[in-house]
Amino acid sequence: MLPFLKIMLRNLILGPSTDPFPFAPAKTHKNFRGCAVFDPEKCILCGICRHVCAAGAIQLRVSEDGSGMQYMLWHNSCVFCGMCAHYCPTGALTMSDNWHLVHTGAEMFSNCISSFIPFGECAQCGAKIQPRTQAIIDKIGERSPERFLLCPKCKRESIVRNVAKVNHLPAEENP
Amino acid sequence: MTSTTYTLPVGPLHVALEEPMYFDIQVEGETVRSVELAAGHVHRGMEALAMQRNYFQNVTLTERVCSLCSNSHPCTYCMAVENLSGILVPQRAQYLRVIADEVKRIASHLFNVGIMAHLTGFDSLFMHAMEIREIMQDAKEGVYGNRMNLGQCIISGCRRDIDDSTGPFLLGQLELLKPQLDELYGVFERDPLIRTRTRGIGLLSFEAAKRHAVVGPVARASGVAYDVRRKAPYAVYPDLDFEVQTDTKGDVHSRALLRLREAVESVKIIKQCLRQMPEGPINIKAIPPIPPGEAVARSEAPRGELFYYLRSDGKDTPQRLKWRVPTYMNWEALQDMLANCQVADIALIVNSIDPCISCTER
Amino acid sequence: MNEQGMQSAEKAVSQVLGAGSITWTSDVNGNFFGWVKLCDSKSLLSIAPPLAEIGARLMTVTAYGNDKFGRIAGHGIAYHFDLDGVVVTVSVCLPDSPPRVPSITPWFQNADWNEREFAELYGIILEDHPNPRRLFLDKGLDAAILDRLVPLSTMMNGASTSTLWEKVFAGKQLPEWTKGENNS
Amino acid sequence: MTDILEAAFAILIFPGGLFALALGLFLKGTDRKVLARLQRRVGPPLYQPVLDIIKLMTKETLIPSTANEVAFRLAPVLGLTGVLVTAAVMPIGGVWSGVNGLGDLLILLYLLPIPAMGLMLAGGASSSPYGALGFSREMCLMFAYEMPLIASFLAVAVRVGGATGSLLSLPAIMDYQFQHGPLLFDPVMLPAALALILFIPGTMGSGLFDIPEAEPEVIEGPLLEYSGPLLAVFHLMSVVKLVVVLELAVALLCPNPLVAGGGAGVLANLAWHICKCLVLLMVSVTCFRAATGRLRLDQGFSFFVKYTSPLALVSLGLAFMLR
Amino acid sequence: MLQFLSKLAPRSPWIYRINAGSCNGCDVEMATTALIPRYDVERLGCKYCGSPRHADVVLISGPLTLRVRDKVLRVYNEIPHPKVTVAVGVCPVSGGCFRDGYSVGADIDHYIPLDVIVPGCPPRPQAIMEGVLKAVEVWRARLEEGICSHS
Repeated sequence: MLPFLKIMLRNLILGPSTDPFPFAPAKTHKNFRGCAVFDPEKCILCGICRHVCAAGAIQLRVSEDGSGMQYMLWHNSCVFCGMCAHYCPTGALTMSDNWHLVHTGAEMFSNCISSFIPFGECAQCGAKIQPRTQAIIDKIGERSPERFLLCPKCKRESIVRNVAKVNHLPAEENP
Repeated sequence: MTSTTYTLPVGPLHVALEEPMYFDIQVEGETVRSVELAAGHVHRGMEALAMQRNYFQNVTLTERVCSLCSNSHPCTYCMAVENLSGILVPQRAQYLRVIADEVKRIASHLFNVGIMAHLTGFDSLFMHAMEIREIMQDAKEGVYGNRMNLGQCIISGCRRDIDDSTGPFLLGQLELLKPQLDELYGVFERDPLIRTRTRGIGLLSFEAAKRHAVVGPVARASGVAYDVRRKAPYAVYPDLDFEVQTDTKGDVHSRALLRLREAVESVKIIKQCLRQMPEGPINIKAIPPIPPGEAVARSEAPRGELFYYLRSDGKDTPQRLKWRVPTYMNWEALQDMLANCQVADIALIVNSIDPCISCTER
Repeated sequence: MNEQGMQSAEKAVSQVLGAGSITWTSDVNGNFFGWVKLCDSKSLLSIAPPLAEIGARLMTVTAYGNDKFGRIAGHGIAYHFDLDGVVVTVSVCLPDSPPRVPSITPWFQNADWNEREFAELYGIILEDHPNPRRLFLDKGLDAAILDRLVPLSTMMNGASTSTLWEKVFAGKQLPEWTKGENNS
Repeated sequence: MTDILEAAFAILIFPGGLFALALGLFLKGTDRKVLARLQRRVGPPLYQPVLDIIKLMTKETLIPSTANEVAFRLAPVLGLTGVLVTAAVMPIGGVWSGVNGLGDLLILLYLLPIPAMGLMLAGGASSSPYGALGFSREMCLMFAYEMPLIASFLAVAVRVGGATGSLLSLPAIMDYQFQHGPLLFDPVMLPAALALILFIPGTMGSGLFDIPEAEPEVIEGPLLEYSGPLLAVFHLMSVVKLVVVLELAVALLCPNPLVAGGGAGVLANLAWHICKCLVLLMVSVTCFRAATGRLRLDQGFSFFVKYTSPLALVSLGLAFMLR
Repeated sequence: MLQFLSKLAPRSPWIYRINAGSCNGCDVEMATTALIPRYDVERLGCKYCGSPRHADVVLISGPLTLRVRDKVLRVYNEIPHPKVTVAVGVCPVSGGCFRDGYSVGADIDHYIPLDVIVPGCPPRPQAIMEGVLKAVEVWRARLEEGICSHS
């Protein structure tokens, strides 16, 4: 008649199912989407993270002297969707499993990732290009590492030179 | 109005209501004479926001329309974008989307029936139902990384694959869930208190259901066998075997039981998906630009039919993105259901349409 | 699978507007979508009754500006109907200003909310609506908010975003240049 | 003079006053703990009700601007005083035989509704529609649960009085049971005992009968507008009321002491008495609450009219026939 | 004595939820945290209360929409002192996804001082519990300060 009585009795026998947290650490699955983690070594300042961020949690500002960019991710605006990490081409942004983000109201605005990313320099002419740290070269520049370190202009010139060389060789051999 | 009639304001911040909504109820003794619904407390202007955000950002934005059906929204939005631009979603991604949808459906339905128990004051049963829901919450956290907003859908596919570690984990959670779900159904079906409190109240006849064009479990409990998954199939639903649940009583009790039966069907669907899922990519890397034009997409969210209309002018933000959520249709039918009920039943009846105000008001 | 819905829609629409006035598209799962264009809002009154008669269910109504930045005048309203699994969208253009549209609540009771919503969001005038009050918008907000607001917010950053970000940058003791407007 | 001192002692220290408060808080703590166990929870520490009271004492008292301030402040005080007086006349088998001349069932009939009246006054004074709704619900339910109470009182009185007529004095009822065994085991009185056990959740507003203070419906009804120390007084009132109704049921059904005589026996008897209260609490409040939800007002009302009252009347009729 | 009381009082934090236009996510998680056996906040002395006048710790979620603002402020003022505010989710702090919507106020801090912030979208129940524990710390500190200033 009372189907719930059975469950109640079972509850009494089985004992509490309460997690020990907060007296013991809580179980966190490795897939958990916690706060974003930023590796400045891998960032190429492409801005795709900012482009896909619906919450406007990411800002990039060029420094006055043009030597780099200030990268900011404000955790109190981030909605933990992980789109930035999904679209980041170099894996500079990842979602950690850290959810211990509780803080007091006084720290409201300081709860952020702040990092200065210097621009890279063209190996030939020294013009400012996207950052070229070793981590980035290893990740996306391995096809032609030398050319990867050039600015678009020098890169173009180098390609043209190569093409010219290729075209030129047979011409010299057949006078 | 007689002198015994007085106005009882319910809400907007009322404990029985999960969300801010407002009724002015004319009460005579304990009987409701008329109900005036006032809406707009959760209106965040999301359609205007959607017109300012680009197509990528809108995936996340639509997910935040409502966290109880937070997979249906981005999924239907992506379907609209894909319909417009002709992107073909890989087969595996279609399966993954269905799995995410059904996982959310189970959790959402369990939450609703749990709240129903809570509203009858049966807190032990509420806790029991919510404990069962925790199995699904754990599954969501383990597979997708968040307990509410899965972040699974993107334009052209899905983000997280179900691999050798998460697949068996999900299956294990389902095995854990199934017997408990069946037992819970028995409790809700037979418990005398639940029956006394919920049978015969909040009645919606077949005709009234047609007239108000209600959707989802509310419609199905009144005998309108409309399920988008069958009527206008999307993703891989045509390849899946499941039954559309219907009932004819159209009261609060039958709606709750119908939701539990649907949850059981969902378990079945997920298991089939895990079995049948083909290998392959889960999304397409290169997305073509979205052409100008218009497209619609529909899906069956936990609360009923969800509809998206997208209009593009070829820029990277939509010209117009409009969505119609199930509660939007069911809400007006409350006028019929609440007529002449008791004050004690208001919350129960409102809860029986599984209202999602944040969906409705956007 | 939804042949019947298609046929009855085709019949009802061509009865009023003549043959060929409905165009069809379909998705990968073979679901069909019908599209009807009306150039006069009055013809809505002639197409609503036959649709109601064949048991169409009004799903929702979408109003939109012909251009979201308001560079081109005029509005459109799309009425989305469901016929046993087939979606038929009837679009109406409203070129005149102020835009006016007749209410279809006599045939579709659930049009009530939809119509009130577009009336408040776009300032479209409703004719013969039984209950033309505001639906969602707070009294403090102007009517036709979507018409006015979108052009304003074409600047990517709204007011509250910049204030909040200034506070975030201020808290970090960064060099002076970071505190300017977003300049990347 | 000694009479007055004795009465003062009874009201302020034992068995009313401090003792009742302490026992009530202990019972409340146990109730919450056991309820938690039935719901697979750990539950709060046993002394949590004490902490709650201390916390409420440190809080601000807000008085709604529309409320009648005098009545608003008076209501909890009235309720607590009334219930403490009631607790003072409760006899404890083998420990305390009650204040002379006060332990009468008729007087109890007047004293028992005082806490409910306090709540009603509170609901009326706070001038909120929910308070008013709670007020009317409390009143309606009170009529319903007082009926079986009166009927079972009469049944007990007739049974105890036997051929000599009816006896309404609590000490006399206890004496009868000391000689003839507890009424709980008297087959004639079994229906009335059941009615009395069902009366407890009714008057305490728990389980099926959590109607006047139903949280999702009327947001704790009369208590909605109370905060701080005044709310604490209401909480104290409700724990003492719990003690009173449990002790009353124990006195009517099974007051027999564990051991006879004084000295250390008194302490043993006191412990025995507390055990009986606990068992009754578990049955009629805790488990009842864990296994059920709340009825609608009309359903709650008809529950008492249809089931509880007839039970008590059956006993009354049987007692009449058998005397 | 007062010192002693201020140690004991925060061991009974009663919780009240305010939904200031949230998307349900945080709200559902708050209900889950507050009411179900797995997290059982009652063992920490918490009780979930229906009336703001009984509350000590207020959990706020949502970006504070225009329509709900006055009502939220009214309810907030009905909570007796000392009270501690916890923002659950990022919406009350920054508006999250909804920032810059025409009917969203975003900076709740402007109207209601936020004492503790629990970032997340929505935060998991354990994080909400951490937030409540942090709020209890804030409350205790406040009680001790208040008592010091009285004497």
